[in-house]
Amino acid sequence: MIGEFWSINAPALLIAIPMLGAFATPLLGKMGKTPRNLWILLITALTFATSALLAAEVYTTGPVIYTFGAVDPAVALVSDSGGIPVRIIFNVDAMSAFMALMASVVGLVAGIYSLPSGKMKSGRDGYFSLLLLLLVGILGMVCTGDLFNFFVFLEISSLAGAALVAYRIDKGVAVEAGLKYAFLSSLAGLIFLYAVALLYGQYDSLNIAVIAERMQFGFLDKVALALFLTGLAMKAGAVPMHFWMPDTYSMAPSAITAFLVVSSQASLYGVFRIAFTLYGLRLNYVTVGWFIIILGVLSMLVGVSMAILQENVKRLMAYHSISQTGYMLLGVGVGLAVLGDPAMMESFGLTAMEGGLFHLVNNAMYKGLLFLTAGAIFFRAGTHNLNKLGGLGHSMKLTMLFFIIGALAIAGIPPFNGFSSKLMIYESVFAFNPLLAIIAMVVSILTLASFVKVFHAIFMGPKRGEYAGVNEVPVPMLAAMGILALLTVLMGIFPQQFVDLMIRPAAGALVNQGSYIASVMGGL
Amino acid sequence: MKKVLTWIFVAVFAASLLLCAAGLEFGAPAYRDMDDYMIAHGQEETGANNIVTAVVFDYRGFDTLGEATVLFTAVLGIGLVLRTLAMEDEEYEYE
Amino acid sequence: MIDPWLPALVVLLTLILVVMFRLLWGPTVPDRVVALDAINTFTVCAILILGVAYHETVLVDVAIVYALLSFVGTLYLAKVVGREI
Amino acid sequence: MDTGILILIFLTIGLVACTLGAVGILRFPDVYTRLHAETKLGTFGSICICLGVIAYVLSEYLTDGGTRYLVLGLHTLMAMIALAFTNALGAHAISRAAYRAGIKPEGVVDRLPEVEQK
Amino acid sequence: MFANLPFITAGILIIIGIVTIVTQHNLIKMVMGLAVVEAGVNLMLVATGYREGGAAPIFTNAPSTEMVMPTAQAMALTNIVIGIATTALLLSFILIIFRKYGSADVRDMRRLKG
Amino acid sequence: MKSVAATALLAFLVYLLLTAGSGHVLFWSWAEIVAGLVIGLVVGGLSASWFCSSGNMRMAHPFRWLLLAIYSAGPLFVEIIRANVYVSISVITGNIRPGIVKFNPGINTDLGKLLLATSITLTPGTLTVEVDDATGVFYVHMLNVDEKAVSKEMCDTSDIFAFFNLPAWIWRIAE
Amino acid sequence: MIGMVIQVLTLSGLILSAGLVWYFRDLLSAAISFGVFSFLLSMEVLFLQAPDVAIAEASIGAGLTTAVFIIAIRATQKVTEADGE
Amino acid sequence: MALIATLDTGFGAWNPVIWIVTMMVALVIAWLIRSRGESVQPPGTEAGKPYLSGNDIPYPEETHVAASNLYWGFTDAMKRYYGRAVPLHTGILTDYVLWYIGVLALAIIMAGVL
Amino acid sequence: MNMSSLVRTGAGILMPFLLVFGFYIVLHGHLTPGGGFQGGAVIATAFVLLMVAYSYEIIWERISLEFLKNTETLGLMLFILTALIALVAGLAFFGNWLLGAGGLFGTPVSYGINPGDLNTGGVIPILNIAVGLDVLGAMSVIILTMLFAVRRDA
Repeated sequence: MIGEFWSINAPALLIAIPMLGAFATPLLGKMGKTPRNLWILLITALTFATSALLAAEVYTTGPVIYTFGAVDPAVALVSDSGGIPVRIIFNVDAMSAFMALMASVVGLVAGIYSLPSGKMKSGRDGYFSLLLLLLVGILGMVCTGDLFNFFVFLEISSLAGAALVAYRIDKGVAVEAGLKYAFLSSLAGLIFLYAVALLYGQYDSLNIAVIAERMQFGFLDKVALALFLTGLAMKAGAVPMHFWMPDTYSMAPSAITAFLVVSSQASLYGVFRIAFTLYGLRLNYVTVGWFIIILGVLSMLVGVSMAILQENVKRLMAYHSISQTGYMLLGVGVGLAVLGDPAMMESFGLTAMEGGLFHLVNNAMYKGLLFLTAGAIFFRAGTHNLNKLGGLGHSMKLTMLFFIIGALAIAGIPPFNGFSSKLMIYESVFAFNPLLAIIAMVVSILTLASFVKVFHAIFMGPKRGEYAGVNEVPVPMLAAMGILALLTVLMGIFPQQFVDLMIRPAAGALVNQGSYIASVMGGL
Repeated sequence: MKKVLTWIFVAVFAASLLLCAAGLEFGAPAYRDMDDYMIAHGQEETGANNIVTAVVFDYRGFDTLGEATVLFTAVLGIGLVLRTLAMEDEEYEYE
Repeated sequence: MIDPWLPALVVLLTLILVVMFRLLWGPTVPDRVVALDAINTFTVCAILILGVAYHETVLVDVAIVYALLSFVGTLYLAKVVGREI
Repeated sequence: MDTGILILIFLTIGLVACTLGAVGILRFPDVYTRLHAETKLGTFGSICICLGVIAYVLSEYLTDGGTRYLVLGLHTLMAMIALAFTNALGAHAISRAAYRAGIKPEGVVDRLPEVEQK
Repeated sequence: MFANLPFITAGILIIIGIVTIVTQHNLIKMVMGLAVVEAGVNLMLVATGYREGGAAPIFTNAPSTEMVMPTAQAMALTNIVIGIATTALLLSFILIIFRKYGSADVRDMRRLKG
Repeated sequence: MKSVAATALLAFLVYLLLTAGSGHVLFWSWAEIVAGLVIGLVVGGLSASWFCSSGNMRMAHPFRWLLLAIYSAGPLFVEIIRANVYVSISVITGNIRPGIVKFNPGINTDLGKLLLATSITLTPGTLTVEVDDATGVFYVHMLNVDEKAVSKEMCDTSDIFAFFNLPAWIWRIAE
Repeated sequence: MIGMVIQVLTLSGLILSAGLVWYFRDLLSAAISFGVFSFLLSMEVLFLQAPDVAIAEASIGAGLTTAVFIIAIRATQKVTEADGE
Repeated sequence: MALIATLDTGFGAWNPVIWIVTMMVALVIAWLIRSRGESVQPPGTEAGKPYLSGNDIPYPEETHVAASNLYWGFTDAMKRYYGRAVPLHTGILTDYVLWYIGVLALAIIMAGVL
Repeated sequence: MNMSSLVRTGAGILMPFLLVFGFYIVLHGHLTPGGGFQGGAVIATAFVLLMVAYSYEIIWERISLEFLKNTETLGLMLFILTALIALVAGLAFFGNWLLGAGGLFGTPVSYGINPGDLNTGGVIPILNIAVGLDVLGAMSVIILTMLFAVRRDA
């Protein structure tokens, strides 16, 4: 009974549970530390369970429709409405479920990691509440099938993210980063909303499926496409608009940075959703595909080359984050560029997309792991500066192990997960355009180089006097890192199972615009 | 150089926005089925005379929940940013 | 007899534009606050007239909200101008 | 008397007062005198316009009898009272703030500095 | 063309807001620019829902004509509240930045670079 | 407690005024009356301490309200019209001799001061700039100060109001 | 026709006040212009038959946004500068 | 065995489990070779001491190469690129917005013209 | 700092009117323009009016920040729980489970132009009240927090 109730209402509960948790966290924070921590664990675990349930349902039976406020949530169309949905619809297809699962895993990890707060940290209730709200924002963004609802959740995630970035207010630098993030996100959100208004004014609907069906691709639609894509690409950190990203990532608390990676990838999901599902084959896909590819290549090159110079370890990782975003854009952009050609799509396009999407989830795992290790180092050593760090390998052995796993994964060394997705991207992109694949490989080598530097600077060398009292971080932080490391290794050792289970349906859901429309409109 | 580029970018953006504005039909939208459905059935389905309220709280009530959450987020963020400082023992190195 | 409401509306809107010059020229901040107050008054009148002209009685609520709430903005401006904040 | 004429008279008086108020705001030399124009003429103009609306409501209510006009009239009355009250109080707040900000009034006599010095 | 005035005004407002953002150096001024952009988007949203000769979509004591579209107004309503939340958050950030940096100029706000 | 009741009653009356015409119990429906009672209590609880800040119940007497209504419809309105004519002439001709004068009306309560200040602001060529809380002296900005007011240290009522003795009315209402 | 005149007047006022927000160096003046802008936007929204949005814009734009801006402006004034001006 | 599936990219394939087994075998061989050698240096000789062309041995702290010096050659070779790329990251919010608007304009031109 | 006594008295007199009007807008959200946000903003403006008229010390003593925060949380909880009860009632999230149910909130409404009645709309008045409480608390907390930050600065 309760299981059935849970599975029918899973999309709503996926949002409602963390939201309720966030609202109640300040009240529980008054009771003390332990109830609040237990509450956070409970809520994140429940969210994870719900998203796993939802994903299982989606992967077995196909897209799940949830209509808010209707009598029967599974029915999108009211009988006398003339074949259009009037209410907000959550349209959870394989891609959405995959993103939601990833987000809730990282949310769980970030929650666990944040539990051992320092001795005198203030404002932890607000911190946890905002963490849950950020989770809400990401989950809503990836699940919704409604453009305005997407905007609302985008704003939730932006504001919660900005407030969390500004958490360390004592020197003002973190607030500067938060201000930059909030300002740019708000601007991008408003321009996104303008594009929504353009589409609404023409087609009188906000549902993605309905607009996709009615799309005529006139001038207004083209402008709206440009507004959508640039705003979301900016939020994802594609290169000419990536400047906020190192600032923000280097200043946020580490668990938040690991989570902001997922937030950026939710924006990336928005890019893919807009390009593939909203516009789809009506798009001038070669041009848009090359636009995305160029953004991706620029991201890879500039990100990795700027990373080599950095001395702040989190800033360095943030630049790598940009560079990894480039891989995803490259993979999916290749898939978009050959969207209209079934033969090329069959031979390498789909593989490229799968590689991009697989890289997305891999990136969330190993990048989150790396940021968490950086946070652990900061937790004990109190600095991010590579020139001051050194010799920590003697006292923080487990952290060092996790760091090695993450670094090897991001550099694409087998058998970790980064290698498998990069392999897919290299080979398929080589068939599309050899130059791009060569660039991708060079970037991978540079990534390895810069992580060798980080490893050398932090862990190698003799033990230093100022870090004599440093010991291993508390158990919850180790557990959080351990979960991500385990996932990294597992996904590296069994890549094909993972691709078959989750990535291929997701890529198929993106490519197949007709099935998305049909899931709402009930057949074409 | 930078100023010129600024104004060029803004001009392109302005031109596109104005062209968009000229391209839309004011006062006579082409498709109107969703809103017509709401106006025709809103009173019976939601019991509200004010259709905007019906939309805000019933048809698109989920957006309203999100929007209330945005407000809650802003309040939490302001409380977090303007909180009294008690972090003397944490030394940060930003450079 | 012609309907007097819409021409009255036009006059009020023109007055708002005229008062806006004081907003532009006003040498000091209090001058501009005066212009703000005047524009607020004219706007309330315009909304009242609009409600009558469109035969929509529900628009009057907007006017009351305006008349009551613009006071708060004025008071805040006065407070910061008078260095009392 | 035809209520149409009454409405027209009220509206005309109100609009003339408002126009004079706007002219006064543009013409007078300093903040305090401009406030005179804004407060008195603006408020009087808006009161007259409100009275015009009330006259219209009365005529419609007597011929039609729908409660919607009752609502309109009462709410207009409330708007009028609120407008007069807040305008007067706001003018006081602005003039006081302007004086505290150090804007000296032009004119023949200024008794206020005596209290400031103590 | 001439009948599209609200749309054109919305575009102009957005442009004015963006010009304010990119040419002014005071942070509060930039936030004001953002608020102007937001207002322009609101106007755009409301204007897309307008129908010629329509009445407000409220059945209480309404004149019996066609009604304008309610969804656009609901969106604008939501956006207004989101706008004030964003504005307040940004301004409180600016407050802290001023206290720590001693300046509210955007050109002084560059401790994070490179 | 008394102040809460008074505020609640006032709030209830205002709510009834706002929702007149909703039903057939006189002008109201039952739901509105119930909602009005609840709202009245809530508003009374929230705002009584601010609304009745002086603590005395002098204004609860209905006679004073009647007097206030007569005052605002009669003397005040006449003075407002006179003020407008006066200021209109000043606007058109541009002849002004502004100045700030002192004026002691002899009113002590906060409400009385408020009413008087509002009246002064709305009436001929005057504008309250500052009120001295301790002595109750008003500093009034006048659009046209005549010669004898310039020389006098403290102005009289007749210098400021032409027809009616408004401070006396207000004294009767508020004290 | 007269509706068009009303639209033109309101919209030009709107653009003018937005331009003033951009033009003023003084932050308080810009805040006042923003208040005027908010009034006129509410007016225009009312012309477009959206009283709900008009009330929201009025209540938030007239009272709260102005208050928030003014508090922030006051907080970012240097104390010495404020006294010397 | 289903678990040991290969990652099939359409062009090539990679089997992580086989790869791991190979690596393990290689490690075992390396370990075997290593274990053939002497376990400790003969005591009392100078063979255990480091020799640095006759100079004094520096302290361990000074032998640790600082992170910013690690890729000195690379950055020096790419000096022209970095001389352009690093100043672009000004840290000023206005520039960030400007880049965004610039890409937006570019995208609009691409979308509108093509 | 306190503003002049006239402004303080005026603010005190205006406050109940603002509150009543705000509650009117909240409760009549489904009949007249307005609703939770607008009414909540009006009520918050009443508190903001007090904050402008009185000095920080008095405000800090007489308006409790905790009370306002609790109001906000209460509103949000009411909102989301009302939406969740629809799940128990067998509808989807945000279903209007009170519509036409009879009793206090359940009178059905007919199509067409009518003066409206307060007790229609099913769950909508509850949601209006919830959003009103939320907005009122949130806005007041924002302004109060920022005012307090300014004072600490000076």
